[in-house]
Amino acid sequence: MSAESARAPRRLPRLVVGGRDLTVEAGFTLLIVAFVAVAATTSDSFLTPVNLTSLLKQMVTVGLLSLGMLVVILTGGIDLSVGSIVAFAGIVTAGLAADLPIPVAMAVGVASGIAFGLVNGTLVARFALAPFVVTLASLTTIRGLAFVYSEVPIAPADPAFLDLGTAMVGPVPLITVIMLAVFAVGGVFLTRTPAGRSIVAIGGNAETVRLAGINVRRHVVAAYTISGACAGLAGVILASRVGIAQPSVGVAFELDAIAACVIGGASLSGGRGSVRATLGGVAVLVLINNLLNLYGVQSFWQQVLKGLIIIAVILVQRVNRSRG
Amino acid sequence: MSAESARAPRRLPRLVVGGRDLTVEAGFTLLIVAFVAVAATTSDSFLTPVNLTSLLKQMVTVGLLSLGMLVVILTGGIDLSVGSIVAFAGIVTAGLAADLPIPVAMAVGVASGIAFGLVNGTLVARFALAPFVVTLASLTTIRGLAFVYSEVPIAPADPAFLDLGTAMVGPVPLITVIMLAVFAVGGVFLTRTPAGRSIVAIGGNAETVRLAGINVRRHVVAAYTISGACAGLAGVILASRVGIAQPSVGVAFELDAIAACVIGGASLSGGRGSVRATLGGVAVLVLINNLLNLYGVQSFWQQVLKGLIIIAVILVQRVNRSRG
Amino acid sequence: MSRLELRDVHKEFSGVEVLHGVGLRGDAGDVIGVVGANGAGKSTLIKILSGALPMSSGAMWMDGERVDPRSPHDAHDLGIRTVYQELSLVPELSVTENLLLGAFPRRLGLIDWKAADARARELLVRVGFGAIDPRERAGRLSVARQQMVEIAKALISEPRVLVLDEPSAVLAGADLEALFALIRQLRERGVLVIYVSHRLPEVLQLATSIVVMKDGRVIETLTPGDTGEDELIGLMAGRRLEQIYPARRDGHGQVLHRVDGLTRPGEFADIGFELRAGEITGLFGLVGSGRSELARCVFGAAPAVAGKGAHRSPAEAIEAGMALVTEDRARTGLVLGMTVRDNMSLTTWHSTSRGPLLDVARQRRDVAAMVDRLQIRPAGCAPMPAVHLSGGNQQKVVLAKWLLRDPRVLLLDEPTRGVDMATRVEIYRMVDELARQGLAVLLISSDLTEVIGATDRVLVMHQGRITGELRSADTGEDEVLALSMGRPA
Amino acid sequence: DEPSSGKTYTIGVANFLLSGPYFSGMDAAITAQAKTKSTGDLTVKTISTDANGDAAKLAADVEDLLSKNVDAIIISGGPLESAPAALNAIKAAGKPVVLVDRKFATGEYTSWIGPDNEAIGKQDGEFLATRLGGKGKVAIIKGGPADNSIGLARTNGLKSSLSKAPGITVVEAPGFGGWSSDGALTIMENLLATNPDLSAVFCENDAMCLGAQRAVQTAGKSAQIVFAGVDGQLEALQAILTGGNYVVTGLNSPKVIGSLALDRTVEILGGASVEKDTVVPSPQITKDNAAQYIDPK
Ligand SMILES: Nc1ncnc2c1ncn2[C@@H]1O[C@H](COP(=O)(O)OP(=O)(O)OP(=O)(O)O)[C@@H](O)[C@H]1O
Ligand SMILES: Nc1ncnc2c1ncn2[C@@H]1O[C@H](COP(=O)(O)OP(=O)(O)OP(=O)(O)O)[C@@H](O)[C@H]1O
Ligand SMILES: [Mg+2]
Ligand SMILES: [Mg+2]
Repeated sequence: MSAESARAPRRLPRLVVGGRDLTVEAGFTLLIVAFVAVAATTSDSFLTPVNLTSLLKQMVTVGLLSLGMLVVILTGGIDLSVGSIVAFAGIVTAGLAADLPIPVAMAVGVASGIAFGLVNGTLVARFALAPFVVTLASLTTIRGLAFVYSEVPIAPADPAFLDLGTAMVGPVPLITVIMLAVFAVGGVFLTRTPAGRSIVAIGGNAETVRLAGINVRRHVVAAYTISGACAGLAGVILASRVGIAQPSVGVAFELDAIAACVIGGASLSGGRGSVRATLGGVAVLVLINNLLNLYGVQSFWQQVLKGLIIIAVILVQRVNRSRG
Repeated sequence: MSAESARAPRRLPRLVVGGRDLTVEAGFTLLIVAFVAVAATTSDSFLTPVNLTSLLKQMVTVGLLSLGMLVVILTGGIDLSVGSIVAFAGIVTAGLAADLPIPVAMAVGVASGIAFGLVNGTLVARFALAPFVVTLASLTTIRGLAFVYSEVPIAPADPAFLDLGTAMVGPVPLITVIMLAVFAVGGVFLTRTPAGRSIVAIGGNAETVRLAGINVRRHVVAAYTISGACAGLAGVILASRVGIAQPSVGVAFELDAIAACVIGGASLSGGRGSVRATLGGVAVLVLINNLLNLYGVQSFWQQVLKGLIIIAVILVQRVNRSRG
Repeated sequence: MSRLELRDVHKEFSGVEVLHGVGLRGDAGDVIGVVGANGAGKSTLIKILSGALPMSSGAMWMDGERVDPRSPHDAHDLGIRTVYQELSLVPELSVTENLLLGAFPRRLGLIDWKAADARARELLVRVGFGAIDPRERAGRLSVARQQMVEIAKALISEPRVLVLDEPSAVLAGADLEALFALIRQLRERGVLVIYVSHRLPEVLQLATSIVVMKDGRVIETLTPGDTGEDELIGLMAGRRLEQIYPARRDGHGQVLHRVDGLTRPGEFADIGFELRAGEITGLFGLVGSGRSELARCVFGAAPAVAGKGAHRSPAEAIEAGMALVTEDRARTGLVLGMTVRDNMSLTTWHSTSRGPLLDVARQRRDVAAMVDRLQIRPAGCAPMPAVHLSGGNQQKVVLAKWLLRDPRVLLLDEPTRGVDMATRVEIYRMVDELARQGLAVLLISSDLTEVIGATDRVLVMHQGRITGELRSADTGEDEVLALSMGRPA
Repeated sequence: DEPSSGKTYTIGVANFLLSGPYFSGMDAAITAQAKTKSTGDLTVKTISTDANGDAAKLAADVEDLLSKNVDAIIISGGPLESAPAALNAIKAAGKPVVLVDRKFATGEYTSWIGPDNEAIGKQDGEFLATRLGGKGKVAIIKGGPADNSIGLARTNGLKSSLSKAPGITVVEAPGFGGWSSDGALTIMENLLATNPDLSAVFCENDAMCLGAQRAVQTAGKSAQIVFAGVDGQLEALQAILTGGNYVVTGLNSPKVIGSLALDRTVEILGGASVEKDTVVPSPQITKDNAAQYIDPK
């Protein structure tokens, strides 16, 4: 970040519509359109219903995690524990599904995410601990708890457990609809509610916000709780989609979520980030994976290329952003 | 972080010796002494030469990575790619050891780390990209390259390959001596050289440093290069110590390295961090693992406890720090 | 052959031109005063000549040679040193390091800290700021002290051109005198000094020529002997200002806030005063006398240890109708990355929302009205990030944020710092109007004239204690200054 | 320090990585077998360590066990290919070492007990070739970096038997399933897009097959595609038993291997001369015999 501020500003045209600066969003739209155009013309399999449906599904987990992560990142924090929460929520849901009605079991799964988020947030806000270490520690602890709950994967016998993950709303998977709804709510929350604006402002300058009489701690706790809730929901959805919950799932999920936010222009020092652009970041990440697979790039080279493409994408995005 | 600044400052006594504020360092010494005292009195195996030697060895990898990480963190950046560099440097060294003299192969391993660091630094500084995403991308790419170099682990036939990892300097393993030497040099670099001070200052306020006529970019590049070099060295040492280099080694090593820095009081927004306290952070992390093993805590409960202990440690450290 | 000459400098940001062909020239030993309303382009011009910003077009000469400083480093090599308007020390580092960054004395390749501290101390003494401990962390110094360090930093090696952007805004008393003495010394040694300030008497006293800027152009170049404050203000504002300070108010109403025995060891002790409806109370003191801490404490932003009259939290203070305009707008007044609109409505988000949602329409209306009422420039600034506003306009945004809360007790800590004369008059008029509507106002200021002129009553602090209370109408600058130095009036 | 007249063996169990049902099952089986073995005047104790995936720590754990003066060491090397430093230390201490599951590529050991991964792959391949009637398209989902050589062995085995059926084509999924159900689910979804005409899928372990099976079911192609896995994970056995499209797996039981390894170690300590390498048979599990492998828990 440091070096960013050290650059002289560039002067490039910006896209401003109705007083809103949409340059970054427009850049994303272009980028994604370009991706899709290339994919559609070079691969027969890309524009098939099967592939499009699976793309929509693949966005769900990383999408939900990214939205929660964005809220935390906006406060200037970070939540590394989301992958472990995915595992815990999933395994608990699958475990309880044997004894409880499935919706109740799922609610408990999401609630466990909320509880972990609350703990993370409290440690960060009330005890003023560094978010990176707090959530790194809870990453470890929650992963351990998932294994303590069940060392082995759990596959609920009731086929209704799969419903959430397989249902369709017209041509769109239900879970994708859920994710988009969460993004819509998240967008309204961050741009149109006092709490959401406060969270953004806290990341910009917490002291100014505190002096404006806003309870900084409570908002920070709320941010981590939202992230925990999103991770819990992602865990429940993932377990339902796969039909089996593993305590080992979700390792390094947090990195993809953070990457989606940053590709979407969020600043890790807080105060800057957009819900729409984050969704764009999620789409870009999922598209990269999809394309590498469609082209049949061999696995290790996939990793090599994935890294290089991400760099290329953020280079393109930076040009957009620096038109400031 | 945000919430940290929102707290009213506390005024607690500080330990100042010869104009230097040693409160944090003293807190660490106390913490480590407490750990050791508890361990020595409750476990017969702790104070055995074998255990102490292996403790000293276990500090080496995370220690080297932490020092490099600290330099990067001081600039306000982060280096997630160190674990992948460990893998790449190790596998290349082991691969080349078949054809080249072992010291030359090892030098090439370290040099590969330097090269990756240079690329990371250039992308961050010259193209003003977010360090998190740049190094996340290079984490992926470098890991892929390690596998492209060799899909399977390589164990050099020449037993001299193990020498570096097994040699002793009196009662202390050579690799520990190397690590301590690197810390000593790092300490002098950061506190006593213009380049080191510039790196610290850049993390505090890059614009000011730029306005002071200092080449910010060059120093940022240097910081990532140092981190790459440390990771390369760690990879070579690890391969020699284990006798075999795996392309899959080092996953999540970056998290431990960052944790060591932050436990040592470094601020992820840059400008604040101490070499000695980072060494303390490394010692704490290694001690936690060692103790949980000595007490025979079951492995998943180990994870649960490890996270909780880390939180406890940073709570204690925060009390120290907030005496500001 | 002049020491420095700029010709036809243009500068645009994001396609908007803010400098429209500015020229500037000065000889060795000159002190060029640069004055102009907020947003006139003074800081932008200065950043260009010190290499911090590239010009869009134009040319620059030094001692007859064409130069083109593309970075601060280039400018340093040319002997141009600059003290910027916004404080920019590295808070984590010591004063010594901040001063010598990039020029440490070395022994065997390593920094020689002993020599460095000695050199820093010597430098501070030489420039008249010997009271500052070079080993202190810069972030722990008061704003005024930090400003002094900034000035010292520019003098680490003898410059050919020294640029000072509002150096005096946070200085008072002896510190100000030290600065003036320094500038005179530099002049005698043949340094060209460019001095940007809103404090016109200072400019008139120091400058050998005065450049008046308006809307990105130089509209006049004057000689101090031939002009006066009124003329300058008239040129800057484009109109005559009848009267700087409003008439005093009388018939003060009930006590709206009472402080009694308030103490925080090390900062201030046994503070007692009353703020009454319709009255403006001034609070004067020298750097570090504890005024800012006192105000923060009353507002609940920092804890008190003993005494009555301090709120427990800012939220409680605001609920009780109190507002605090802090002295450091960048660090505690604004969220710089957010829009002007967001910044202004920060205090009213929660109170004006409709259901769970913000009342965006009302927010837009309120903000537009405030931009209009306080004449914030540029007029279309509402969707701009606050960081893009000039310093004075940023200050107005902070003020607007609190006015939108309709406070009853207004604490103003250096509210006119960096604000141009016309706007100051505007602020005085507004504060006066607010007082007449029944508000109680505490005006903390380091500007002696202002603290007497704009208030009804002046409290004077010295080393954390109130050493005197004077009726503004019956007192003079000497008396206030004496009390602030711990001498009986 | 044992007062009884009998013998006591203390056996160190050095685990490379415990988090994973296969490896924790192995460790549990060894410990359980030690209890069973302790009868009359023989006491067998075990001390387990977990290197948590850190090869260097495995070496340290082994040194630690040696310092506790264990009589022998069992190494559950997991995805590790070799551990020269650990083996050197054991050799220097003159203690026997038994490897389970993973036969290290280098270094000296006393005995190894584990599966023949290539044979399991072959077995699956033969079954699929028959099942598909010698024609069709078979996809392979690989686990990935963390345990690449085991996967390679399984895949190579599969390919070697499929290559004998000229009507069968093989596609390797380009990405890795990461040995997990969720990872393989995504890989399978992508495969379905590029290869809609698949007739079978082989996964390098059962966990991945379970995820892939889910993707195929969701896509409505369960009737078209059959699955072959490796391991004998409970859920896979249950799926095979139902007679659906999960048709075969090869047993790779940590329980069997673990208890055999403990037995072997005790034999070695008793002075017996033993076979150096023992391949534990991996029976093919299909609908017909799945019931007998489902553990009544
Ligand atoms: N980075 C930027 N991007 C866009 N506009 C800018 C930027 N920096 C300055 N401006 C605009 O340029 C104009 C001149 O600003 P400048 O800071 O030079 O004024 P100034 O004369 O120093 O005012 P003040 O007395 O308030 O400090 C203002 O309209 C300001 O909003
Ligand atoms: N962050 C800080 N840490 C430590 N001491 C501080 C800090 N800020 C201010 N002080 C000290 O507290 C005392 C009171 O400072 P305060 O800022 O309240 O004074 P002031 O009269 O408002 O002066 P100024 O003109 O500098 O604002 C001074 O001695 C000052 O040096
Ligand atoms: Mg200015
Ligand atoms: Mg003050």
